[in-house]
Amino acid sequence: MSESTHVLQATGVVKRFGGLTAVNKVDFSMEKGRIFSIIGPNGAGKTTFFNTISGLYKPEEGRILFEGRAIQGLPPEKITLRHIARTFQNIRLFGGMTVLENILVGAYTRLSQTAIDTVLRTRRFKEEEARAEKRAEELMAYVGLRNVGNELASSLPYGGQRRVEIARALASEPTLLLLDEPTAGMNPAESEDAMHLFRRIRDELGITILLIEHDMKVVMSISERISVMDHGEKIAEGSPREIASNPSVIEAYLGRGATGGIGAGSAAHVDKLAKEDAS
Amino acid sequence: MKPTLRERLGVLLAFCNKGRNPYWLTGGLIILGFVLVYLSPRSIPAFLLFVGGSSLAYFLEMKKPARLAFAVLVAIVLVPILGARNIFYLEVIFQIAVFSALALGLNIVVGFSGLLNFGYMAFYAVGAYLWGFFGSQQPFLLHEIPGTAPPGTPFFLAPDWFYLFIFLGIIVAAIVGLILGLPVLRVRGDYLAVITLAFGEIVRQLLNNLDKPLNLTNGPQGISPIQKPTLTPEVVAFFNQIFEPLVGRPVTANQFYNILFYLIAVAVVIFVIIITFRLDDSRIGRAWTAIREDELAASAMGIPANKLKLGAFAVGASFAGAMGVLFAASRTFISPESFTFLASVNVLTMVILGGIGSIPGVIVGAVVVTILNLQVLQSISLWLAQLRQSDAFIPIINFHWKDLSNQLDPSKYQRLVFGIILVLMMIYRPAGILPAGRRQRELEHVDSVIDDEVDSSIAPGAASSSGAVSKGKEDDHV
Amino acid sequence: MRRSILLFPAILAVAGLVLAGCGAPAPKVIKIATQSPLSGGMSAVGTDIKNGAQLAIEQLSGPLTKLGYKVELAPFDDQGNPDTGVANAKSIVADPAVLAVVGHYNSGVQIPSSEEYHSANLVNISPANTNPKVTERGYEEVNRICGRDDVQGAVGAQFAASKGLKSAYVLHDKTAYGQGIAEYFKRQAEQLGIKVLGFEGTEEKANFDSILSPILSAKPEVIYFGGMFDQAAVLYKQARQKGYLGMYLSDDGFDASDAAKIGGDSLLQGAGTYFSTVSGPASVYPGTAKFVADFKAKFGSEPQPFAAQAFDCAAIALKAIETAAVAAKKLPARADVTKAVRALKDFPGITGPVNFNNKGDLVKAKYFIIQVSSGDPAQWSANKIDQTLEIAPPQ
Amino acid sequence: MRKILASEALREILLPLGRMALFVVGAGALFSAIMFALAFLAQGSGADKLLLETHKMGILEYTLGQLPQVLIDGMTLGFVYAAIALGYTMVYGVLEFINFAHSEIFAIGAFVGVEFLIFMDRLGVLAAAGPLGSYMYLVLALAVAMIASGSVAVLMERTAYRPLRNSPRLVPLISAIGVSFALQDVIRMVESLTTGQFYRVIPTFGNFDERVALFSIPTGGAPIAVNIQVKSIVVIVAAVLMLVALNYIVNATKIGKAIRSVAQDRTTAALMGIGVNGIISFTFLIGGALGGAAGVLYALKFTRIDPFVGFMPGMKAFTAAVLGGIGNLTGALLGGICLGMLESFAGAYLGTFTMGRFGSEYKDIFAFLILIIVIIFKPSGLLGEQVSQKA
Repeated sequence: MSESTHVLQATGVVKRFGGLTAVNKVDFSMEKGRIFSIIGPNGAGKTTFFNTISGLYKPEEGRILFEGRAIQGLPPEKITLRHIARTFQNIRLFGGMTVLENILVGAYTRLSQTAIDTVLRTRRFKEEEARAEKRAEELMAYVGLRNVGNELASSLPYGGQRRVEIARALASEPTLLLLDEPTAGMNPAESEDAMHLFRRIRDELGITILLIEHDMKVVMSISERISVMDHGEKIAEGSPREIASNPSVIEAYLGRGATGGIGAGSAAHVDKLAKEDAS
Repeated sequence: MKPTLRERLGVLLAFCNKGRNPYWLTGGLIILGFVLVYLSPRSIPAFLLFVGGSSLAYFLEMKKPARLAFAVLVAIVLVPILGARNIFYLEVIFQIAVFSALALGLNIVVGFSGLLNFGYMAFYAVGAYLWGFFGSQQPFLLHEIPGTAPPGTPFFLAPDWFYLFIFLGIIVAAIVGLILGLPVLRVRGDYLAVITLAFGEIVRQLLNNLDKPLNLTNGPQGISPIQKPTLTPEVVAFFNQIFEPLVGRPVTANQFYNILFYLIAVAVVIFVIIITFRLDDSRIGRAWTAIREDELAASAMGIPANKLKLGAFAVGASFAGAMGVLFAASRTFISPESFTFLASVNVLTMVILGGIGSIPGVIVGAVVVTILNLQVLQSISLWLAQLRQSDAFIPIINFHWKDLSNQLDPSKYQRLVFGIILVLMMIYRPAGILPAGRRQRELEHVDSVIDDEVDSSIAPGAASSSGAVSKGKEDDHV
Repeated sequence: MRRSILLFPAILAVAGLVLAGCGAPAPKVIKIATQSPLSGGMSAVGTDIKNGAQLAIEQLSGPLTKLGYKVELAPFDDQGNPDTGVANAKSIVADPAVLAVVGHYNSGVQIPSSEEYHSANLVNISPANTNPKVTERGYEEVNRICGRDDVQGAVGAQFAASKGLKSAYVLHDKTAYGQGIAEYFKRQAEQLGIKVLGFEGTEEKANFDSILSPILSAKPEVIYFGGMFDQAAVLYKQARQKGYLGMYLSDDGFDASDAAKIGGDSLLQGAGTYFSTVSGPASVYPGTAKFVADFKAKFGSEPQPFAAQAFDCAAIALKAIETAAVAAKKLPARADVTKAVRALKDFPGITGPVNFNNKGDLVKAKYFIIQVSSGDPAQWSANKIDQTLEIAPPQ
Repeated sequence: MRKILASEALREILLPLGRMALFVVGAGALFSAIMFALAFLAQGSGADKLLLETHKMGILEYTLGQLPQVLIDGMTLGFVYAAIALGYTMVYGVLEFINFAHSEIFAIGAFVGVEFLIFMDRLGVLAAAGPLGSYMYLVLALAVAMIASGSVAVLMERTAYRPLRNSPRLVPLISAIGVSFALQDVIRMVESLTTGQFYRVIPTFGNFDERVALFSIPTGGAPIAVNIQVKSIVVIVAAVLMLVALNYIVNATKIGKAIRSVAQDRTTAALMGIGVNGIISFTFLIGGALGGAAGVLYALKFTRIDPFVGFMPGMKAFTAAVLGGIGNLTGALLGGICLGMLESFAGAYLGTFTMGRFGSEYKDIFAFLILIIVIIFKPSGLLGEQVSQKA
């Protein structure tokens, strides 16, 4: 396992809130170009782990390596500079800004204009703004948004806002994209579209995707590898098929009366995935 | 069904914007207002007509060069002429310019980045005291009794250093803004408001107290005289050569100072407006707005929130610093009384009334509040005073005006008026008279790479204008 | 956006309608403007400056009415704020009917505003601006009938020395007025051999506990307060309640019956309470008693400090306008009025005879040291004169 | 069962009393100790020599001599601040909103109470009242002021804050500042319409101005007498009673429970069948009434009030609330006492220790610096939980 294939490696990550250990000694590594999912019951520490990776939280212990360099404890803006982008579980768009502006904000780290360029409106500034705008429009088109560039982000319907969030994340030119429950609240057709989009992002843009997901259908059909968390600990990792048949995973879910059935209900997916694995 | 008022106004507006109408209307009103003010230099309705006509250049739809031409005509030619005839108007417009710059600066902090600042006048004070100290005899009076100067004390600097000090004012105020900003970064929302209020009070009290052990500020006595930039007789003569026939009499050097300060103030304001517009429409401005909307999401997008907040504080402060220098020179006297909490709230009222985050809105706010304060309230009071001295009475209830209590003069209730404005604006129109709109861009409509994906549900919904004030999300942690 | 476009002109239109009533003045109207803070924390004194002038115009404009002029008061609110003061000054200057300005309470407003009067040759008579700088600029237009800080402070110190006091604690209200007087009191007192045990300013209006502790332990023979009665009387009362029995001494800001209302009998206890003033008590200037009575009848309250001075300012203005009008046989020019003010000889004001020197100060101001002799506000005018000092301002 | 309830209630009364005593003693001891340390260090300095010359005593002796009076003054002021701070803290606890206009509620209370007493004075009953009667009138004045301030606070919430409850957080804050400004002028208008003056002086009555001599300290110079004014005692006792009563209401009654649950989570409380609007109104009523009572006590202690009287005590009380941990009732008490002590110490000693270079005029600056430092470094205050700061 060389570093080039392991884009993200976490070892012994611990995050505590007061007396509560939200993430407990999680080891984790993912290969480049994969779609990787983290699942687990509510309160398992998934989002906390995500926030630790993206710099919103500082881990108390452990190391997180991204492309071979330690990123744990860096502030979020530094992490974005390293080409990691994320979306949020409860969409956090800048509602008072237009869709286009939202995406331009996403491109913040990729613009090099200075305050002086801005005030003097240098040629460099104008060219860069034009480029950024064009790129933003391309991204809008890429995620399937049309004619909404000048709309306020908050005026879009839910599905549209999810797409803007993804476009905004893509604008920062990530190599790793963290998606926090990207299909939450979507109907099956919308989820299907979203999954299609994620695959394209991976296949066409070569971006590694790490996602937290509750919808087992989505998880099982899109992920190439799944990690399961419970009580802040990683309890299992493996291919979808392995996870589906892992007894401790089933216990973690069923023991708590989990929502989506993981065993029987998604057997069809597992079969499908097994075929994909083989191919 | 009768058309509603709004529909009628809409029709009127449509008419105003039809064809060449905007040009005729604007030009006509400006000229009409100008002539009326020229003929009757003290008539306030005429003056308001002139101001209203000038503002049409902004509000109606017309080509950019035409707008600019109108603006230049009004600012450089018409106002100085009217001002030379009635210096009161020049003063009103001078103050509008000063307060516009202050309000624009505060708007960067409050409107763009959503950081409430109640101590904004402190930065104005920094600029004013900077020139007040160096542009007077004060450096030689460090050991004198406050308010006294031995006869023959020289001035510390030559008067024309003033121009350099405008720039120094920018820099020093920006540094003070950074100093305040640094600790304040850890605080948000209403705590920030209270901290800045405390900071403003500290600065005012320091200015008031620093007459000992070393007499730096003269304390409550204030610093005076402060020098104005020099004015050569040639300049005055030149102005008179051109404008004397229009003004109707030669302008003295003292009166010309009013025009000079007006022009400097207008220059500074234009400079400030350009900078503000350009900052707003750049990655910095977008980042400020993003921080205002959702700081956490902004930093997840790679925006260094602290740096940008500091920047907002510094830029906002720098405008106030420049205007402070100008203020000190134009008044030749400064004292801590000018930099109270009330003054800070005054500027905040302009920002909120006009439209928080909206550049034209903030200027409108400065215009409305200044005119309200200097002209409207005062005039009503004067009018009541006139009535009180007459034998007039209201017939039906047989109320003699001279019985009207002095205590009911509207000019006495500036705070009441401002207070009510603030409350009503917050309840009915939190976004202000001219709410901030987002910039609409010409989009090229890149063809979607995959057409089948676009579902109809993504069509734009009803655009709801959102309150421009920072919308803190209650759920702090993702 | 659309609605807002219409809102702004609408506001302007409404404002315009409201103001349509105040057009150009009728001919032959003479206006005397007042400028003082009518709103905010200083409006108590500011309003009475206006009221004093109003009373004078109502009572004394007879000669001008006979000449065919109508005299009006144009009261402006300077809000104690130089910005507003200067804007008003420009508005006043722009109104040709205004021939004199009575005013300003704050020297901080008077100094920048009078630059405007100066450039328009418009006479300004100040009832209350005691800052030396007001007249030190040597403007022909600027006059004052109140004392100067540097004189009044010194008067207080001389009085203290004449009573054989050896130590003093000096306080002031951190305004230009109070601090100025206190500084000069301190300087003069030290020259006269009085030990100044402390010198402090305070903006506090109610709670003097913490300031009083060091004062009481220093045991000064006199506490001098430079400032207004509404602070001084509260301080004095609290000090007595804490057991201080020395003398109180203050300036003409203390000359208000409300001082007795606040201080009550505590002003009489111990070594008593004294204040210096240029405005003589009723026993010396009978006009004062009549003024107080008229004022109360008209405005329903006791005049605040400087109301009587404002009355005199307006009276001087009226007299000067009359002189100039008679001389010119028409509506006089501002410059004529300005000269006429300085030319007045021994004008009988209710606060004493008025003669201006070439700077605009009173040639010789008579200072009275008055002892508070009753804790009853109604008896304020019966206060005794302890000393009378006549002092010319420094040249 | 009943017995347990009674002891529970007793606990809710005794516990805050104990806390108050602890805070007063603790803060007093701390500040005294710091002062002594400074005085010890300053021995032999210029200030020391100056004191020997003017007061005939050294700086250590001087500090000691001043101390009891400074402590008493600080404590009185501290309780006044605490009573005002409670209004801020209660509203903040429930709505997470700084009721900027609370300082005007305070001023309204002061004016209503004083006007009531002036009216009684004019009727002549005040002068005729015996010692007991004068206390009765004071209690009546307090009651009238509390009703007036409480009602205005409720009205204010209804008109200016409730419509904004779901707006971004800065919106109600700005509205509160507007209310504050408007109320200042309304008070001024009402007061000046009747007499032309807008400040009022509390009539002299009863034995409140008398001093109770406690003891005197023999020093090298003349002995320093330590007194406490009757009205200081009245202020402290009244403030303590109010604080205990409030503590009891919030912690031991049903409505108190409702207030606490609304403070915890408004939505859940509503789901539990608690009338949230009613509770919020009640909070404003209580906070306003306390502010009004504090206004009367302030007027009694410091005699003179004007419409702008609320600003500084309001700012200080807010500082006290933040210092103690805003939203926390005990914290407001602690903050008030600390701030009162600090101000008293700074006012009394600063001038002496710096030989007049910096005087008591810096005490407000001190208070504001404390506010800034606390907000920056410990925004949750001395006793607050780690939840308070939200954007």
